[in-house]
Amino acid sequence: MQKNSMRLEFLSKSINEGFARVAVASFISILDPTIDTLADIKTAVSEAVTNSIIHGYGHEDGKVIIECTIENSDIEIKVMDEGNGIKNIELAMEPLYTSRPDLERSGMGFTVMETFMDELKVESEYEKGTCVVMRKHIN
Amino acid sequence: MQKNSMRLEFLSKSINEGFARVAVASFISILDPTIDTLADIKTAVSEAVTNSIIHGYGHEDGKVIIECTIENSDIEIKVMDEGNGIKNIELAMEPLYTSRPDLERSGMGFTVMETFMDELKVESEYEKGTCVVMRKHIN
Amino acid sequence: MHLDFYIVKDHLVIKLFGELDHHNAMEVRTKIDDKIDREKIYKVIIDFRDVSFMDSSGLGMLINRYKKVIEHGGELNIVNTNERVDKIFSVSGIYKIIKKIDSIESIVSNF
Amino acid sequence: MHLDFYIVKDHLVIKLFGELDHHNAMEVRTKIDDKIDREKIYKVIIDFRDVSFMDSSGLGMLINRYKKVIEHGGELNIVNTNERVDKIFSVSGIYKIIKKIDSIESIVSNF
Ligand SMILES: Nc1ncnc2c1ncn2[C@@H]1O[C@H](COP(=O)(O)OP(=O)(O)O)[C@@H](O)[C@H]1O
Ligand SMILES: Nc1ncnc2c1ncn2[C@@H]1O[C@H](COP(=O)(O)OP(=O)(O)O)[C@@H](O)[C@H]1O
Repeated sequence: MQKNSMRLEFLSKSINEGFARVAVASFISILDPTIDTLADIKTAVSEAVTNSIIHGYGHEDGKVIIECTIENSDIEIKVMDEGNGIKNIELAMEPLYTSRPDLERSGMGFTVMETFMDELKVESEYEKGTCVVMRKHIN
Repeated sequence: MQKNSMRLEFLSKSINEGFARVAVASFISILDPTIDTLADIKTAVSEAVTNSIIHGYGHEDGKVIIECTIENSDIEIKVMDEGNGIKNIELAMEPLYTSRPDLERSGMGFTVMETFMDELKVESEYEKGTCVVMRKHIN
Repeated sequence: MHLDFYIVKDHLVIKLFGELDHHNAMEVRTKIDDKIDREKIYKVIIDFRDVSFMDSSGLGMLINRYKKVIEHGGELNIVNTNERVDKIFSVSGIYKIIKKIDSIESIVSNF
Repeated sequence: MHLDFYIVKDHLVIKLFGELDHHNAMEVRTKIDDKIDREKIYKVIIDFRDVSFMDSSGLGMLINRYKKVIEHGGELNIVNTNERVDKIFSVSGIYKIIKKIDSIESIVSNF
């Protein structure tokens, strides 16, 4: 598979979480991943998109951006927002840490992304926004 | 359904035609259209995206852009490219007219879009690009 | 998200249908709490057989229902989790506090 | 796109599986032409039962296969089109030149 890429922007409404998963899954299905790999990636994307919607923007309307690149058998997915940003990334990435227990968050989002993908990188600037980069190799 | 919108950009590779259809279908499925309406829209999107890939860019690599907006029960889909553009839009829209019979095109793309959607508008500037706007009301 | 409720012996069984993400978890939370409060049954079994997708929002929803029933001296069990749901539950360590039972019948026949 | 070929009496039956868009039509075209040239059978039936999607690229592919077999004194029939495929065929007026038959058996029993 030669290089292929797509970019998706959508409003930070929770109803779009399912759409985001399906769009990414459909794009990467070009690589013919196993059902399990596809499900791993859908879950990780769901976590990152949900975070942008809840933590990035909260009650404000904003744009969530997904960039997805395929090269050979490698997938890179970036999920970005221009929302609140994260003050302390290290703390945020700790399992069970959540700033929003009131919303019944479990604090396991980043842990799921880390477990289900090969690589996770989180870049964030407070009050500027967040960019989550995830990579996975398809066998 | 309040207003919702998404924007999708992808490389003008024919392998992305299926992905584009699925992404739009997944986005508008929020409105719970019938299977038939969904299929009509997928077909129209497929026509417009294929045109951007074949006629807009040909052998060059370019970006195809889809913007989709939902408001109440109305769907607007724009399919855009920054490719060759259309010299004579009226001629292009005639049933059975194709500039590429060598590629086994049928010349029925615009006719299908017109038949399957409620509204079709084609804007194009020669050597600048093309924008196809389609609208459909969901019952 | 669609939910089925039914009562088996002194347990409220809740069957979930569809994708349990953040969008749906908010709705599921309200529906379950309403039902528990109305029926005043705090022994709850959640059936995951028809959950086709779940992310960590499902965990949060579950942990908070667990807390709710425990406060009333009840219990929360889960059943029929598929491989995908199991994977998330295992990563989270939730099985340390919430029990997965073999079948709905198994818990009922314990009486 | 997957294709099945088989021969019934003096007809080459071609069954298509999947989505017949521009991307796949290019591949289908090559596969069909290769087969026709190799078998030298110009009476062709295309079976659409398992075509789950088709746009106007399918029309173009079909018209050009029609032209090819006609040049050799052959014929092209189509069979088992679903409602969706029918809709596109009807819009295009293709049924004026290409015949839709009721079943593969029907044409074979005409002999
Ligand atoms: N896109 C984001 N914008 C701002 N803050 C974020 C973002 N993503 C994560 N965070 C912060 O990191 C914390 C941990 O995230 P996560 O592990 O996904 O758990 P949860 O979403 O359950 O809180 C969140 O509670 C939030 O404070
Ligand atoms: N995006 C586009 N860019 C440039 N030319 C286009 C575009 N879309 C359509 N055209 C022109 O309009 C003609 C008719 O289009 P259409 O009805 O879809 O038939 P077909 O794709 O089968 O040729 C094309 O042959 C082409 O010349």
